[in-house]
Amino acid sequence: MAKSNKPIVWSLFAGGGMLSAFVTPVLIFVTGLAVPLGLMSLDSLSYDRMLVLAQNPVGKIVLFAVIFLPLWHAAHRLLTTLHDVGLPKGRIAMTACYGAAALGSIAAAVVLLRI
Amino acid sequence: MDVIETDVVIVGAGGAGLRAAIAVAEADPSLNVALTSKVYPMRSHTVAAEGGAAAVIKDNDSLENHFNDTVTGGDWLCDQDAVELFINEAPKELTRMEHWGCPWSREPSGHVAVRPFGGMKVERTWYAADKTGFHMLHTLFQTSLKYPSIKRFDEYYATDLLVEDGRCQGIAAIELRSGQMRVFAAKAVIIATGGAGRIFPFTTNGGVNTGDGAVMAYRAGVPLKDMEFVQYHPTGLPGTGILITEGARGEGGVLINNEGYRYLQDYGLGPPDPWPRKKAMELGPRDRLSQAFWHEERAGKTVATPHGQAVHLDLRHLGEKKINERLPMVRELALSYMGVDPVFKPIPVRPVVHYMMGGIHTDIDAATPLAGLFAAGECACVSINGANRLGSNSLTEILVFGGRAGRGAVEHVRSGGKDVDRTAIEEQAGEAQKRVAALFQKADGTETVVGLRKEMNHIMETGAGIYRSKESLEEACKTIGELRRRYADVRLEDKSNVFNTDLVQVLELGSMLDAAHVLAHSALNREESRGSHQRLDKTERDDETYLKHTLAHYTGEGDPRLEYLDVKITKSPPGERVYGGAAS
Amino acid sequence: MTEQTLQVEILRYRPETDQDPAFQTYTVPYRDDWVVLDALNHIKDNIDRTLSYRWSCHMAVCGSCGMMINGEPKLSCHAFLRDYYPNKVRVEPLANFPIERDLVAVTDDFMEKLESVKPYVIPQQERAVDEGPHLQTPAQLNAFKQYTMCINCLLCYAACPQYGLTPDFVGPAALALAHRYNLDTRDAGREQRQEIAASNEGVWDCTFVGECSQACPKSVDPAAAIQQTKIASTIDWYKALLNPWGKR
Amino acid sequence: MSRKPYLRKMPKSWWLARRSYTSYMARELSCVFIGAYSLLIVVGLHRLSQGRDEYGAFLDALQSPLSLVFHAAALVFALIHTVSWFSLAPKAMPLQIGEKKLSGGPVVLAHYAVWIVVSAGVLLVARI
Ligand SMILES: Cc1cc2nc3c(=O)[nH]c(=O)nc-3n(C[C@H](O)[C@H](O)[C@H](O)COP(=O)(O)OP(=O)(O)OC[C@H]3O[C@@H](n4cnc5c(N)ncnc54)[C@H](O)[C@@H]3O)c2cc1C
Ligand code: SF4
Ligand code: F3S
Ligand code: FES
Repeated sequence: MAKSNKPIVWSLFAGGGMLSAFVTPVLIFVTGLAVPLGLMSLDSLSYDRMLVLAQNPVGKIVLFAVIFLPLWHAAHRLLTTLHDVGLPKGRIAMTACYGAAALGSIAAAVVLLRI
Repeated sequence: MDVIETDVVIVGAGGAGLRAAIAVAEADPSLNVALTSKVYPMRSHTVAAEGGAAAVIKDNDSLENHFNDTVTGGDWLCDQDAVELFINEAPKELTRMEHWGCPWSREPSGHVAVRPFGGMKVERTWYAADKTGFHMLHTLFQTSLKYPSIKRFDEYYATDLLVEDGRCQGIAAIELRSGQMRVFAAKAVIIATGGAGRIFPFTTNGGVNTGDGAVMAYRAGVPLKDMEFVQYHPTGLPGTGILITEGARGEGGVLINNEGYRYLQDYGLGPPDPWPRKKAMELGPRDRLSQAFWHEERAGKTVATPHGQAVHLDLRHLGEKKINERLPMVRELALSYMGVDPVFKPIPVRPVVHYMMGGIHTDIDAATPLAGLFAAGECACVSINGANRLGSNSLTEILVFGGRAGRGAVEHVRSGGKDVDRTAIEEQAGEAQKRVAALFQKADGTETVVGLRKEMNHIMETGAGIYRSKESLEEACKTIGELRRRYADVRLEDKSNVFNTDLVQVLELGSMLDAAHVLAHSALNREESRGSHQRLDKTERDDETYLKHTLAHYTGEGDPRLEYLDVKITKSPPGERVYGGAAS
Repeated sequence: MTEQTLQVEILRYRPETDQDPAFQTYTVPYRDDWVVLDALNHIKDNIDRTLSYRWSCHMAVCGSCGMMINGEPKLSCHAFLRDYYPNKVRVEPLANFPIERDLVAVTDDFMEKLESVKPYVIPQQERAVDEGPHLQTPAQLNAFKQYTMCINCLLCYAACPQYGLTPDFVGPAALALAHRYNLDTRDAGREQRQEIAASNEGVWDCTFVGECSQACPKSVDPAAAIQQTKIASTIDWYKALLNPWGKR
Repeated sequence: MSRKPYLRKMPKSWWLARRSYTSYMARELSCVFIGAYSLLIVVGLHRLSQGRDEYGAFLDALQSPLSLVFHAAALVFALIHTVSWFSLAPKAMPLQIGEKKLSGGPVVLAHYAVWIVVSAGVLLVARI
């Protein structure tokens, strides 16, 4: 049997899974619910604050990690889940999932570099 | 009929069969081995052994101790040259198991740990928690996968030995999944089919232990030796017969009657303290313990359970930690099958048929009188077990003599040289096939497997149980004789080919009836009490007449023809078996 | 008092006469200390001799009597009627394996996979018998002991949907046994086992459903073994990446 | 040959057959929300890079009912992910001290402790 290259995606999957387990719930809560519903002040996500964050090199890295790892986590899991619900494990599904994650990651990097 | 050509065919893939296969593969990788078994190897009943395997490894022990414990335990019916060889090879075999990965329990230092077992002067039983047989079997099975020359034929039911020109040249076996009969043509055959406990109603033996291999050899003209000796294990769970290992007593468990009294002190095994103490009380030999139960039951001192009378095995004083650490399986079994947690309540136990000392007559090289036929394991009788097997000797025996059978077969193939007579054995296999086909063609037999089996079970327990007498054995001989005749009318209800377990049970019943027949006749003819063979009408051991092995020969429909063979005594003249205070 | 009874619904399939498997219902006496296997034996002995199934030890150690009982993979000698009574019990052959006949499943696939992971000690150097046993402390033993408890009952394969979906998947028990030998201080064969264990059909087909460990009657926890193998294989991979000239 | 092994096909809806499978599927579906949320952050950053007004519009959009429903669902699935991830964590990290294998409990608890600290930290930072 061929030596597998699965460890690359799997390590991204595992890292992303770990990261999102810790931070995704609270981020969703803050950005998607608490602030929009007014439970927290709109200032939390204000343009100025966010710009400071996104322009700071460490901030860029943090933001990139929070996007990139969960994205790959999601892409890998989606691929297996598609297989679980009956889609054949083929090149197409694989290209779609990992491709989307790659595009998303590149977009994130480009945007972050441009800010 | 399909013919599978091979050099060595092994019938049975339990501990002995697997060890033999590995021995052949190691001795000569160029020889092909066909390993046949009616169940997958890891389902073989070696898997159920709990307590451990004996071999001298510690400094406080000696080969001489092991020799004496074995010979005394066997009530001097063991062949002492065989015992000598056995105890010498035992440590090597268990070490080899260690090298193959067997997860033996360890001392803090990393050395293999040993525990005491009934009838032993010094603790010498290697163990893997309380799943020793399980670990040994899986270690052997997995190790066997490493040898390309071993080819497995799982779920093949062997029916006949093929003998031509005075040589065993193969076997006939049914492939269960297709129902097809196959011929295995081989220069040497090893039988390793295990015990026959299922002829009794209440046994620790699994459903597969029906004595097939021993009876196959018997029908082919090889004598069965010492079949009257049946070991009862003193501690089985009432109802299921599930074994509570002797290890439980080795760790300090005690047996009490309905008055909470450690009754064994009344049967020459005391005094009760200090405890635990080797060769005394609960660590006395199995036959004595089981016999003590019988007397307690007669005296009304046992405890009634829904599944008959029992005594109590009390482990409570060991505490939860020790029980979990050393006897996890005991706790689990008692909890699930009896609803009793031994940490808080004593376990009801009673004697249960456990082991057949007798079997296919072999010499110390595991060779039978029939050229090309070898036998090892519980189906064989070398004899190292004599009239009563010392606990934890048989797991070692399957290795020592399994290995010898394998090497013996290699030797035979190399020196025997003669080719297999294909025409003759195919013809014989054809006969075997016709016998099976006849079962299918018979329109309506009048007897059922279940009915005959029940009657056999019943008469064996009442007629040839822990205590026997002339009358009870005559009754047993008579009834089994009748059952054998009625078996000719047995009905096969399932007439299909694929995985026909009705057919298997019909054939197994045939084996069991023949084994029971030999057992009852051998017991009737041995007019003495020795080890596990206890006669109410002949209560003394009689070395004058019976320091001999029984050899039973097949005569077809008639009763077995019995012969006697002197026991080999080398250095331990028959003496008295002393246990308890007097032993130390 | 009339005897208490229980209905047992069994998936029957006789390849010589049946196109498809179908359920057949039997009524058996109810005893609170009976297991499903006792009920099957009762049926075979007293009602229907043509019923086929495997069993041997009746004490949950030989691993031959695995079946689906009310949809869950269980050892039939360790599934008590009292846990189902008075409801019906539905018995089917182990899921994810072809049916040979009635409750007998074809398990050759597992045997091949087990063999493929080399489940035996591959020593650094052969040790002679005269050298005696290895030293192995209780701590070293306990590091792998749990994975030696596998009775090959295949309940984990019946529980694992990934095995059902991808029959090439090496599967929980075989991978757990590979792990068992990898962790054994006497063994040096990990690299050889990794050829299968770390291949696409090895641990990577597992999506950590975790049902294998739930189903396991011997607490082997194959899911843990697989997870640990994934991590170790990933570390191997990065090591090889960082040191491409190193031993492959 | 009289053999004719019968192959059963796994139905596509297998994950509805047992509760444990269904909760596995819920766990797996969390990835859809986690992935979508990551992409949403990318969009937010893009809006941020475009300027104050564009970013304001993005913040407004977060208040739309559709967005609120999505985030509520996403939060539920993210929590499913967190809980299942933590409960499986000990399998990946076997702990043994001396002879004794430790049970997974402490490992799981440690994860929850870190989680609470991280979440509280994020909330605090967000409030300043
Ligand atoms: C519950 C229990 C606990 C025990 N505990 C201990 C202990 O602690 N210490 C100890 O020393 N001993 C113990 N014993 C005894 C010991 O386990 C057995 O004597 C020994 O394992 C027998 O091994 P074997 O290889 O001869 O036979 P088995 O392991 O029984 O194997 C028999 C093989 O033969 C095959 N077979 C049978 N008939 C046929 C046929 N017709 N065609 C093809 N194949 C066939 C079977 O499939 C099987 O593979 C115990 C026994 C029991 C029952
Ligand atoms: S891992 Fe458990 S469930 Fe799987 S085969 Fe082994 S004992 Fe059975
Ligand atoms: S159920 Fe199957 S998917 Fe993995 S964790 Fe167990 S092998
Ligand atoms: S019969 Fe042996 S495990 Fe159930």
